[in-house]
Amino acid sequence: MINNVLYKQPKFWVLGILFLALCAFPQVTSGYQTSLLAKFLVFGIFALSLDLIWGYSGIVNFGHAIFFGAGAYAMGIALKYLPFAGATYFAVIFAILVPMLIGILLGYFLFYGRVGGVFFGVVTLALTGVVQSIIIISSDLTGGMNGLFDFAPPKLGIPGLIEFDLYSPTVAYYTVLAAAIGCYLLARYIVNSDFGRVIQAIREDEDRVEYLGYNVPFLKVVIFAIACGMAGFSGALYVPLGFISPDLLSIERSAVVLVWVAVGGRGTLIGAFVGTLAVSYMQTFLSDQFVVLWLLFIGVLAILVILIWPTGIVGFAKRYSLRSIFPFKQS
Amino acid sequence: SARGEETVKLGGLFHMTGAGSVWGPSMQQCMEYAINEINSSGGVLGRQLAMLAEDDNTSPDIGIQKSTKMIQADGAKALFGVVYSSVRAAVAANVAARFRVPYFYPTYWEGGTSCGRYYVSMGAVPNQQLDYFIPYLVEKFGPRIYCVGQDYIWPRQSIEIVETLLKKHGGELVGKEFVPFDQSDWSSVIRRIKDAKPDVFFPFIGGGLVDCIKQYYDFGLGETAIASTLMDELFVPAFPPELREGMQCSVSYLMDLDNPVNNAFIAGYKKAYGEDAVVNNMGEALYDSVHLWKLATEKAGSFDIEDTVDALGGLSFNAPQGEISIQASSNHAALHQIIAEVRADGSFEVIKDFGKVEPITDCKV
Amino acid sequence: MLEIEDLDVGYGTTKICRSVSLTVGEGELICLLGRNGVGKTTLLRGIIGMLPATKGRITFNGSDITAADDYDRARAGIGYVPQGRLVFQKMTVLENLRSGTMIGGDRLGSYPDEVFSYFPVLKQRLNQAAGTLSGGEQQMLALARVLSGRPKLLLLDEPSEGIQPSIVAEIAEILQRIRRERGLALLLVEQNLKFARSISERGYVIEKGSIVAAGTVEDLAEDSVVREHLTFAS
Amino acid sequence: MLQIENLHKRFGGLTVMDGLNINVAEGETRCIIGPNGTGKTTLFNLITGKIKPDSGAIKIGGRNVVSRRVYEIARLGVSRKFQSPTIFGDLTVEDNLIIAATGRRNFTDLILSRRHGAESRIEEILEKLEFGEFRNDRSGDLSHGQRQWLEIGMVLLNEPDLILLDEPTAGMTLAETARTADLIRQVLHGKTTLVIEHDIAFVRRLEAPVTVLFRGKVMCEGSFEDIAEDEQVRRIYLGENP
Amino acid sequence: MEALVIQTLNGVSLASILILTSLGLAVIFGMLGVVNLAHGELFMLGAYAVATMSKLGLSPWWGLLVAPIVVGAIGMLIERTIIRRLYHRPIDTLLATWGVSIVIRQVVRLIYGTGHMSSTSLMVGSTTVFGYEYPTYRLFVILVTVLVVLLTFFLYFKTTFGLKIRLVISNRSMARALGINTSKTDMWAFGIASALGGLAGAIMSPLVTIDPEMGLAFLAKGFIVVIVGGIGSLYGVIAGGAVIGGGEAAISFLLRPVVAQIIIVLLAVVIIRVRPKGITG
Ligand SMILES: Nc1ncnc2c1ncn2[C@@H]1O[C@H](COP(=O)(O)OP(=O)(O)OP(=O)(O)O)[C@@H](O)[C@H]1O
Ligand SMILES: Nc1ncnc2c1ncn2[C@@H]1O[C@H](COP(=O)(O)OP(=O)(O)OP(=O)(O)O)[C@@H](O)[C@H]1O
Ligand SMILES: [Mg+2]
Ligand SMILES: [Mg+2]
Repeated sequence: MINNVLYKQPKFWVLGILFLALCAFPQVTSGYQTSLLAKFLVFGIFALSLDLIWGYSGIVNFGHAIFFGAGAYAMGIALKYLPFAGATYFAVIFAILVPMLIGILLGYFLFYGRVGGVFFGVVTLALTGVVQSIIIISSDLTGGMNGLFDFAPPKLGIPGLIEFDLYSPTVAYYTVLAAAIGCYLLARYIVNSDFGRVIQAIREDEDRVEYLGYNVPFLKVVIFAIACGMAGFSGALYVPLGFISPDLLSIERSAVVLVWVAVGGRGTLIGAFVGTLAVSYMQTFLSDQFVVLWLLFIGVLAILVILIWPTGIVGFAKRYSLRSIFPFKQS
Repeated sequence: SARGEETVKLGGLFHMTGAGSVWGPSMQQCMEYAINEINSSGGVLGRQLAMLAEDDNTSPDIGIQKSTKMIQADGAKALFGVVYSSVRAAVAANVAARFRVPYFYPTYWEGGTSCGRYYVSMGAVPNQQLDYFIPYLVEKFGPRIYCVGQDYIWPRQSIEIVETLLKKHGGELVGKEFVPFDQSDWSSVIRRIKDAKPDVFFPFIGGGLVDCIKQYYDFGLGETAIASTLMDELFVPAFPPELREGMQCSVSYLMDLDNPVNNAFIAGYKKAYGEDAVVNNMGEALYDSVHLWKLATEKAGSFDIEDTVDALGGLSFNAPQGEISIQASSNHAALHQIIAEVRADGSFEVIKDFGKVEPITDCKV
Repeated sequence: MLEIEDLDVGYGTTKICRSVSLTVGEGELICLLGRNGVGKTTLLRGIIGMLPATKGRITFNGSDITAADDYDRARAGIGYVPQGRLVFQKMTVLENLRSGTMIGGDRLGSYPDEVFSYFPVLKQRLNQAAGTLSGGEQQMLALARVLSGRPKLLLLDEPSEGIQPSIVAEIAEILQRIRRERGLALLLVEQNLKFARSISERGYVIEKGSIVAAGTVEDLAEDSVVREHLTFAS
Repeated sequence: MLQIENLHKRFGGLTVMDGLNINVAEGETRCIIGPNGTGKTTLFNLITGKIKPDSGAIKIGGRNVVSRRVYEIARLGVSRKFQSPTIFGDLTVEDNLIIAATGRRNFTDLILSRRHGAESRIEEILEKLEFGEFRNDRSGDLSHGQRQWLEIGMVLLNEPDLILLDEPTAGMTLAETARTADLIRQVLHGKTTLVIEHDIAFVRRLEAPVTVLFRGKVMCEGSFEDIAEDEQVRRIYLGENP
Repeated sequence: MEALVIQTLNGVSLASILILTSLGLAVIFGMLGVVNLAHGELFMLGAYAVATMSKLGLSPWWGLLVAPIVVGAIGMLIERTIIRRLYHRPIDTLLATWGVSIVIRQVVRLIYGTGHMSSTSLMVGSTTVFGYEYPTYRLFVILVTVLVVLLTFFLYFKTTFGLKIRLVISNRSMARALGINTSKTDMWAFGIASALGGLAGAIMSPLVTIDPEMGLAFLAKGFIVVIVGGIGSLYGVIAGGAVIGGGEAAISFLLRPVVAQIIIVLLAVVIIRVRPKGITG
């Protein structure tokens, strides 16, 4: 029976091998490579959260980095001010709730006010600057321009019994890997649910959806809050792998996450990871090779990919019948 | 080759792209120049140095990634570079302290954060820039000073020190004001300066300085003297000649310094990178940093990083700016304070070199 | 005036119309009949050039326009009233009327006043955004828009849709009149058989993308396909 | 079921509703005709809450809905088909139907995909509309007439108590128009329905009472035959030989 | 009294700077539906044109002429090669123009180096307005803004070219079916909007830092202006510039500037919430 499934569904083989390869990665590479991949997987979760709103609900967010940054800051601040054992868990919850709350506030304000489309995007773009300014001037809490670094190191496990320091690349890597798979499955469940279906209908014509009896602003706030929470979660995971500074909320970061999703393929979920990994490794490779020119190449590449692969890598793969590899919904 | 295996690697992290890219290229050249100089005079403990250079895109994230790579994958023995404070803080905390590798930061800053055993501050902290500068300004132009800074820690601390010094020297801070980073229209700010009728306008503005000064002149404030701790060889070309002429600067190094060490340094540097090549105080600090690392390593007698770090405290070096030394208690450099005036052609006229000034900082190694 | 030989049109890789051949003579009023989804709209889009022909030839006034751009076809004198009207929603009625003046010409001019003699209601709405017009008014505007130009051939896709019965009859008269005055030729897609009959003499029946019958409208009305789908079978 | 009382609405200088009064009984099918631009679609916009009247009341099941939001009115059981077909072009035919069928459920049902037996109703509609072969097609690729049918299917699945159809047969062949009329008569039998239509054959076939709107008021009401005889209606609407 | 007059002039001058710098953005964004993240770089190129003139020893006034022409031509080139393929994919234009902005910045760095550029002042001194001294150049900027706005209005609302552009934006394929050569109008529309960006950069060059990164700051502000004013309407740009510029001048007179800036953006959000289509929408 199982054999039969495996035989008929090459997808399972490919996914299984991919999973094993990911599990084995830290064992066969250096700490640097491990933390690099962990960081990129964190970015993948961040991109996934954007795909949920951008790819599926048509909410254009040019300031998604706000939520990533808010998550990271919430994590850092919580670790700094909650000095007891097991604080990491609270910090992570905090890092999910704070961006979610910002998302709900913003969503309540704008979606209930019927602000949508590019308007919404540009408002979030403008807010990026505001949140950055707020962080910089509240330097007592956030460390201001210098960034936030004097907090207790995040630890997982059972306090007192067995603890894992997230600053260890391997621990961070497996944590992030599990989180990435969990977030992917959650997102997949959401978009495949009836809620996900309605969200996609809202993307196309929100007025029409309303005539069918759906409270459109509410549903938009819900999906937006979920995405913001997920972005915040990725921000929290980023803390042991990177550095908390106002740079996390830059417009560049908001732009680059759009690029990751677009390159991977909008509205495919898995494309968020594919795009993030592809672009990030490409960037790492190019900037190692060409210290000065790499950014120019990235610009050219971004243009070419968008012109040549309008549906992203996953869309392209779909067309060339690599269907079995990518577990996207067949429509 | 056998020789290649013996090289000792030093990592340079530069803002080659992004907001800080004004500084990256000249810093990279300075570090490269220092390494070449050391190599051609026999290297360190008989081994040649090799330079690693990476671009951080002026971002802490990439800064961490690249410096981790230089240390973990390439085996760099020390890190050098960076201007932006967020990148500095990131590299100091997440790379230097974590992987126990010395990191030399070449730029003026407020001091106090980032400190630690592996962090070597080679730039001036506020007291080094201001101790002699403020009395000089009061005496030369008058007691009334107006300060404007961007709204973050370095300007805030600097302006605080200005205020204290003014009190001590019979001056008066007639106004202070903090502005956002992306302030692009300065008309309101300038109006308030004008109303306060200061003798000296003293901005602590990084990115927006050029806009501010351009508009300052436009509003007819050209008569009031401008004092700055930021003005250097890289900044000066941004101003039209009529605006830069007469600006008062406090720095620890200038290309136009006339002493044998500097003359040799500049001559060699221009020979290597062309007549138009520019060094500013950060570049010189980076050059000094590499030499200090060499001295520490030689003093330690081995390439063991801990020994090198131990050897750093109290070392001194005869730098292009004059003799400098590392304060053992803080790993901060004692630097010269030089006051200069900008000429219309963009060169600096050195007015006074106050010699080595010890840094005052909370940092403890 | 218009000759179509062996034409294939479709969307991307899906072919909808296959080997269509038809002609519209000078001043002739031709109708195209067929049930829903058989490719009538697709064919008109192929003729105006919104969709590329993958095979075959389109000749207009003696010149081959198969490869011509859609805007050049319009400038050569083909006017198109699409199904679903497609007026310029956010622009005023006046601007919509002006937008048709490049048809059969080469510059954007002002519309001729005679369009108001066809549809007087538009005159009171000149500065209203076209998107806020009622459905029927938009349909009239779409017709008035092409009539502002100097089309030699009109492609009409279900022009009676959403228009009240009395005006449908008027439109038939207007089209007849313009044909008499200016020798306008017409290719009409229509479900309303009565309307089709009242203006056209000759027609084609299209089924699954191919022409299956041709002849006078009266004959076609007897055709089995037409009988089955375009009349009330009880 | 639906009472419209003394409804007024102006757009700038244009009076579209001028004291309109209409009463539709529970289970009744009512046909609304009237010249182009006389305010029929506007009436639907008012009932569904898309626009608010200047004055007057709209009562559905006795409740005045004038101040309610669009989705709240939809949740009261008002379902609408638009004048030009409005479907979700990027979704499949089936997804369109599912969304319509589940519009009035609460959020928990939505996220848990609990459909409460909507599947069988969807199958039923797919069969009735003969859409089985298209069920997994992108609905945006359907032809005009097919989209009209799909939207009618969506309206039917929305569990409506009051159905508003704006020109449901526009662009359909006569045979399909007839089938649509039959479909409405069968499936909607016993449901309160308002139909706007210019297709006289369809109106006749519907065998429902007809209200003629003119300049924001009811001009006359009656069976189709009565209306067709009315001199004034012929003059302003039907033309000389309908 | 003096404070009032000067502060009002400051408000007007700031508003006109904002209007001038966001006009081209508004045309591309509001009218062509393209979110042009490279607009800041077009602005930067305009400023570099003036600096290049100074460097060549020519009068910087030539820069004011050269900038719109060169930048307009570059805009047309971008349209022909990239934007043209993306009109039906508005979000992708955002990503592609992000790529373009990187490319322009890096190419400028390669050609001019990473450092700051200097430019000569175009005008110095001040003029007496209502009895008070005000910088002549700022008055010149106000004047130029008024002229450019009028010209743009005339172009878009009074000429057949403007009508064509608006038809194309409204419904591309239908406009073609009515005989309008959309590729030509697109190219010119994008070119003219780019030229506006270049001109704004040239005009602003004596007042701002000239370096490869200078466009970024103006881009974000420009978008806020366009949004607050209302997309797709040129009146909107004026209204948006007036509200944001006047508001910033007024509030920063009273409050800590950083707080003023935060308040301004939050205010913009409130305005958008209350008037989702912008002030003029
Ligand atoms: N954009 C599109 N992409 C792919 N297929 C399409 C597209 N538009 C229409 N089709 C398909 O082409 C076929 C013909 O459509 P067309 O609109 O030409 O029919 P029609 O004869 O005009 O029908 P109707 O009378 O309903 O308007 C239909 O089966 C439809 O599904
Ligand atoms: N938002 C609006 N602003 C201005 N006028 C409007 C607006 N909406 C509708 N109108 C006008 O109100 C009138 C009534 O329009 P409505 O769409 O209700 O007509 P209708 O009876 O449905 O006509 P049709 O049979 O042609 O669809 C029309 O003249 C229309 O131009
Ligand atoms: Mg059709
Ligand atoms: Mg209507």
